[in-house]
Amino acid sequence: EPVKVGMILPYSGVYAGLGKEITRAFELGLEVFGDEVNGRKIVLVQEDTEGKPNSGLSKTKKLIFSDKVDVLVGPVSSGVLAAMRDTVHNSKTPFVIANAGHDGISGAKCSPWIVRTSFSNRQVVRPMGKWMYDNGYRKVYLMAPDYAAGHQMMDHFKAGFKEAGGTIIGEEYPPLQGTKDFGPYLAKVKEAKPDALFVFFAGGPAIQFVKSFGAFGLGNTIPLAGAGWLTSPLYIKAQGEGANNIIGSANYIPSIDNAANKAYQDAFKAKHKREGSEFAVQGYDSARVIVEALKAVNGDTSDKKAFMDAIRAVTFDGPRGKMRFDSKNGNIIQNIYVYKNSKTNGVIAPSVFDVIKDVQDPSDSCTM
Amino acid sequence: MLKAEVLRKSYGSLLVANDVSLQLEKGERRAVIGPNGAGKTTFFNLLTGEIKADSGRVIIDGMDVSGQSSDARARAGLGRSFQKNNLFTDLSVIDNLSTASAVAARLGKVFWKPFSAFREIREDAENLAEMVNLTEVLDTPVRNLSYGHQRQLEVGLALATKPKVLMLDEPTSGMSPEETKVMLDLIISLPQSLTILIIEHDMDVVFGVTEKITVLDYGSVLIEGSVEEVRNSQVVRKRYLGDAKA
Amino acid sequence: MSRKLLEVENLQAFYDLSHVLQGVSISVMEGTVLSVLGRNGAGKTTLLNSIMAVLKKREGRILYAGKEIQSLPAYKIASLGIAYVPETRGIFPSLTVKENLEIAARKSVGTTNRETWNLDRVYQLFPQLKDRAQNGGAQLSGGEQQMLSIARALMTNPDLLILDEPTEGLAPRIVQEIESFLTELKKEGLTMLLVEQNLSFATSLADQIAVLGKGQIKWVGSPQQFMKEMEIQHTWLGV
Amino acid sequence: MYSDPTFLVIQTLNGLQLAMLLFLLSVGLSVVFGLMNIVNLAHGTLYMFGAYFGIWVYNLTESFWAALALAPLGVMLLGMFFYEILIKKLRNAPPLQQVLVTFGLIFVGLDAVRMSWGNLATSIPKPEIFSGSVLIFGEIYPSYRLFIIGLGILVMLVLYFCLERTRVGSIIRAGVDDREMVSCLGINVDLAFFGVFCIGCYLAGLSGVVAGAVFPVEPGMDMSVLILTLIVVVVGGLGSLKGAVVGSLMIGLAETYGQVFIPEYASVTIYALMAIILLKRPGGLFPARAVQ
Amino acid sequence: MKKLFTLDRFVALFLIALSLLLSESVEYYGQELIAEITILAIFAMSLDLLVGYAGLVSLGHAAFLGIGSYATGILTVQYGWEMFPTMLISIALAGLVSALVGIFVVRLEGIFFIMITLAVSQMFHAYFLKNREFGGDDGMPGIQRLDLEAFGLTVFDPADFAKFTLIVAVLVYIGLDLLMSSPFGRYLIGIHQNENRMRSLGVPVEQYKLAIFIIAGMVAGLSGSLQAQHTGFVSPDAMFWTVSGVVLIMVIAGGTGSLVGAVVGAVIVRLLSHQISSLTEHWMLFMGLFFIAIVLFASDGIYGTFAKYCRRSRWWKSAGNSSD
Ligand SMILES: Nc1ncnc2c1ncn2[C@@H]1O[C@H](COP(=O)(O)OP(=O)(O)OP(=O)(O)O)[C@@H](O)[C@H]1O
Ligand SMILES: Nc1ncnc2c1ncn2[C@@H]1O[C@H](COP(=O)(O)OP(=O)(O)OP(=O)(O)O)[C@@H](O)[C@H]1O
Ligand SMILES: [Mg+2]
Ligand SMILES: [Mg+2]
Repeated sequence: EPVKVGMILPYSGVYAGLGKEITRAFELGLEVFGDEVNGRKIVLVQEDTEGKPNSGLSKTKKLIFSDKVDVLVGPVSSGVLAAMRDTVHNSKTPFVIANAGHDGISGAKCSPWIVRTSFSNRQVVRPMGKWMYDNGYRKVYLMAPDYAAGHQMMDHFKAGFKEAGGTIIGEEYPPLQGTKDFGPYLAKVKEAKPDALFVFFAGGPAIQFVKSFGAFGLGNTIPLAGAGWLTSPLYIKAQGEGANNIIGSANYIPSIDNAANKAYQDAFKAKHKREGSEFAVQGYDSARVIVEALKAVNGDTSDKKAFMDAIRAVTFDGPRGKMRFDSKNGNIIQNIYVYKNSKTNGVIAPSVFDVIKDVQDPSDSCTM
Repeated sequence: MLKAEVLRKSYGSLLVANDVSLQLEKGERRAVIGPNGAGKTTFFNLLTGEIKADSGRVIIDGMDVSGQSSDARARAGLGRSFQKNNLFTDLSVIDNLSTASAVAARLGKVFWKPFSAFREIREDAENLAEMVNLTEVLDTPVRNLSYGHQRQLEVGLALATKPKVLMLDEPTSGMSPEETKVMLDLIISLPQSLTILIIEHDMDVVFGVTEKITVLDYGSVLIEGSVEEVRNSQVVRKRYLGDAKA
Repeated sequence: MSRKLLEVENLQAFYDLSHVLQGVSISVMEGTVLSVLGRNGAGKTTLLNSIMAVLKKREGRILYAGKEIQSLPAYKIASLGIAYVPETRGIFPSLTVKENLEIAARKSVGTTNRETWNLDRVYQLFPQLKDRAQNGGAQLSGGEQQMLSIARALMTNPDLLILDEPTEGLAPRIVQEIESFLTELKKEGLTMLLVEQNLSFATSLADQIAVLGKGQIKWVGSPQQFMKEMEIQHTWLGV
Repeated sequence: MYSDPTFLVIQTLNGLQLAMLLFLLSVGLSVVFGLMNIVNLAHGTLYMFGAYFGIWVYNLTESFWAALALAPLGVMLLGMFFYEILIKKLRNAPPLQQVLVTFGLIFVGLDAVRMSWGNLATSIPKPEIFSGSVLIFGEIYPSYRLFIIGLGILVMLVLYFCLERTRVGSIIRAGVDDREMVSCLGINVDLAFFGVFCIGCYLAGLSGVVAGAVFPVEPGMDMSVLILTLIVVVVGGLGSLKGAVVGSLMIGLAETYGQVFIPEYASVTIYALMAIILLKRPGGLFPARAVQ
Repeated sequence: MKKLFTLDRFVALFLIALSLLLSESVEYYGQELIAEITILAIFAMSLDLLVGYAGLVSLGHAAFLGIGSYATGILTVQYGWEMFPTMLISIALAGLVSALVGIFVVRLEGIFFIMITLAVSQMFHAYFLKNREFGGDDGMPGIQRLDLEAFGLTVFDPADFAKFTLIVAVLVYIGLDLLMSSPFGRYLIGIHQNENRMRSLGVPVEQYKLAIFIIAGMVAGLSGSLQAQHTGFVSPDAMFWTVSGVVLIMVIAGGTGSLVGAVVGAVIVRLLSHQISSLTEHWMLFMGLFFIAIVLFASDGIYGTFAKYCRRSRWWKSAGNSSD
């Protein structure tokens, strides 16, 4: 009897690309680390959340109760995660979060049945506040889409930045869905003359934002910094010149220099003819976590508690460096990389600028 | 019963109702005639409230309804047919008529009892269908009716509302001579207490049903008088009747 | 030059489930007027719609100037020189009166000695339309719409004019005017197929009368004969 | 800072370019929906195909101009195909059936794009000569935005001559009122409809390429413009060029000024504006069809 | 005389019996699915009241579902209310809001009505998206279910919850069926067909439109409240316009103008998309083709076309149903 992994990810809708990216890398992970433990094959059951909380919940129920999966992997968006959480927790299903950065899950909404191999929003952004102050930026303007994650990101940055002594001189929160034009906001930023602009954008809007930023010629006057996804390798080509010189904080960039990362990137390139992204690495690592945990319990998932404990105990040196789970809240403890984009041979790509080691989610509202 | 006082309406520079006044006693039958574009239909619309008058008053049965909407005026007792067919095209003839009968019986607030349980409404509608000679096509959807039959139904709907004042806008146009005859007889046979205002271009009908005629021209009352007076009026002949039919 | 301009042979027409025309044959000689009479629902409009291919579900042969047209689409039939005044008038409410007329404007297809119809000439015929030239089509009175429909048909400079109850809703004086000008046109050689409920109008204009009843032609003859046929009038027209 | 005249000029220019972009996006819909009365919810899909065809051509030729010239034609061909096999049959169908079919097309189109081009957002590079910026009152302003404004005006003029100055506009409007009657006047109304539908598709494709250099090109871009274009069309009034222009200007400027002056309400400014306009003018500002 | 057993009621009965049977026999997830679809069906019926009967095509109906959900969430989670009064208040609140909205919007027609309802629902969506107090875009979790121990139902058992929703759906169906076959319903049909004529017969058309708008809003509120209880959470997503759009598509696909049509549409579309999306990630392609096929081959919708053939067929007629 195989071990069933329920992939609860968006395969249609705006996040479909990320859902596929994570799935691909997960499959790659199984190839690399072995898809059979003690005679039990690991098989995937994919369900499409469509990026919608309601569908996500409904499909979660299907995976848990109908397919009876041994472990869940997913989802991309925090909204879906929030909707799923109670059902997963109540049904005591081991759950490995492979992307959604919802802070609550490593805070008040934490659960013994949940670990996160990706990140929490707080974890990625907060250190960047301090880092920017330390590196000479004193007056910063903020911009992020007007939704929970956007506000969370900015709040964490603010906390880190203000603690260090910086001042925020302006904030803009354009609508999440369909901001047609960033021009008006950029004109406002320009008027305010900050030392830097710190933003959080991802996916399509990130392309649009970076292009506009370049077109308005702000690149020459105002340094742009952002949370990692701003110039994800998935999109950086489409962003053109605007992406040059951007700095950011991320839990992964492709050019991290270590053996595990090289192996990972080589394998990914061999299979998919391009670099693996920060989304992919989370899927890859999730696969590794599950395989290692299965090995630890000899492929026996009948004792869910034991299996979950094994998952929480996994630790290894992966593409992102050393990783382990925080025993307090199940969130990954990992390095946060400060990167800078630069152009070499006509190609714009990020390179590591600074590393902030072993960052934990500092939340203390989790009581397990 | 129905009183219009100095109704005025203009579209831009075009004065379509130039202080038109008219008074109908209970049971009176009056025809409104006049050249095409004289403003007859507009006058009807001003009375029923389909079009808002620029000024003037409308009084139904002693009640001033000037400021009220067309549905309020209909409830006050005005029932009308339209010159251009205005029917429930996807419903059958019987459903058209029973809908109108239900409205006449003020059943709109009844939501707990099936419509089909109101047998009297159905009977009512069947009677109406017979009156306007549509029994044969009772279950035919209106859009499949020939034009003449649709005209017959148009009159049927007006009758179904059981109005105090029945206003018919060219009821026999598009009907065959035979149907025209039936319609004429029908109108004549309506209860004497019913007040009728009718627009027609068919002089046989006009002279057949009414005693008194109002002639409109360029939005004003040209003359108002008995059948004889109007028939013999030079100006009416010149403007309206032409020479052949005198 | 008397030839059959329009010929309908054994026409069958259907609506969905019902078989409305059951073998209708008529013909109209060039330069003459054929009036079709019949009760409400007899199938007169169906006959005209079948000729114009507005109604497509039909069988039989229809010939115009000797050429079969039953398989042509409506616009091709019309462009052979046939104009149609439908009973519902077919005014385009979205267009102004002037646009309604202009959209139809076309040169005559045949070589005729008839005077060409253009805006000026139809305005002369119906001065009221000129006054309303900028009104929307839906803003006209019923009679004015009828005038517009006739005027628009004339704008196509047809050789055959098909009229479905053209006097409906018109004031007696206008009916007389139309009668006399159609008579004029007939003299100029315009052929007409006329459906009418107004018997005196129909008989005075027509060269031939056809009586349609229950989807079949019941009688054909001259107006003079028709006036005498009380029996026919009674059974099929109810008068 | 809001009183600084240069700032206001720049923002107004921003509004204007957004308005012209909206005009390009919505005018095709306005033509097909407003004039032909076909509820083409798949307008956004055609726009998306415009963008993806644009990328395809760009990748082959490395030229934005080639993409701009060819992609809309590709979209037009696609539109012709669907017109022949589907839309034609539904031209007189009840609107709800048109809704269902074109909604079906949205689904099919979306998956077709995902299968052919993947799920990841991308973008069309701007053409070389418009990739830089110009100085306006001493402020740097992206020149591609000026290109959009210019193109918008050009399309406006061309359409004005095609639709308002020729008989085509009247034929289409008449055809919607009573298609049979138009045929009975000897006019091949089907051809006119087909032609106008093609124009609508072409414009959708054109806007796809133009917008693809500004907005992200991704599956789902169709839905994000659909509502926006419907708003423009409805605010302006169905089927009139004037309506499309005025609607675009109002929505474009409202959106921009909203973002600047009342940022907290930016996500609802245009909805609120539309609601207010519709309550005052239940048929939009400049409807083509006379109210009956 | 109309028969008691119209085709609609016959099919409705069949569907209910089938679901009851299934709710016993299928496993956990199937039961969850039954509840989910039943709630959706209630919502679809409420939309059909507007679309199919009154001719008011709304693209913002999910707003009232959302209001029902949020009211249920807020009152029970944040104010600790009992579920039963909460449900009543949720329905009333949805009704109240639809009355306030309806007063303004029922004057509009066609696409303009579509767009203004869309605008209204998007504004509600934006409000809940921004409002941190109610969870913003993460939504609000922790909503409980109505306690039905007194009736011998354990609501946490999905089979029992499915039964509960089925019972509610049956009651809603009976109520709405009665409503629509009443003179009131006939007025609505008349208004849908020809509003002007109705007016000139003496019917205050706007009032009737408003009435049905409110009733539809209340039923949507009820389905929202049930949905909140079923999923245990509510998020602004529930009132995004696409939710209204998808249900509208379901109603059209099923066949507008009969309550059963709406239900059939909801059931089939939901089941199909569920099934296909488990099989392939390109489920949208198949759903799209399915919608197109419906219009081409069953232009009155799935149920509408089925009903048409049934009514024409001999056995139905021979059963004495000449016209219903
Ligand atoms: N909405 C409008 N805008 C402008 N003019 C209008 C409008 N409605 C009607 N008219 C004009 O007002 C005049 C009166 O129209 P009305 O329909 O009352 O005439 P009528 O006497 O009923 O004529 P008919 O006997 O032909 O039916 C007509 O000349 C018509 O063109
Ligand atoms: N669209 C339709 N679908 C089904 N039946 C129709 C349709 N149109 C007409 N009919 C039927 O066909 C028959 C002939 O109708 P038609 O309109 O040709 O009559 P007509 O002679 O023109 O009558 P009228 O004098 O009333 O205009 C009628 O019985 C009518 O009910
Ligand atoms: Mg009139
Ligand atoms: Mg006829």
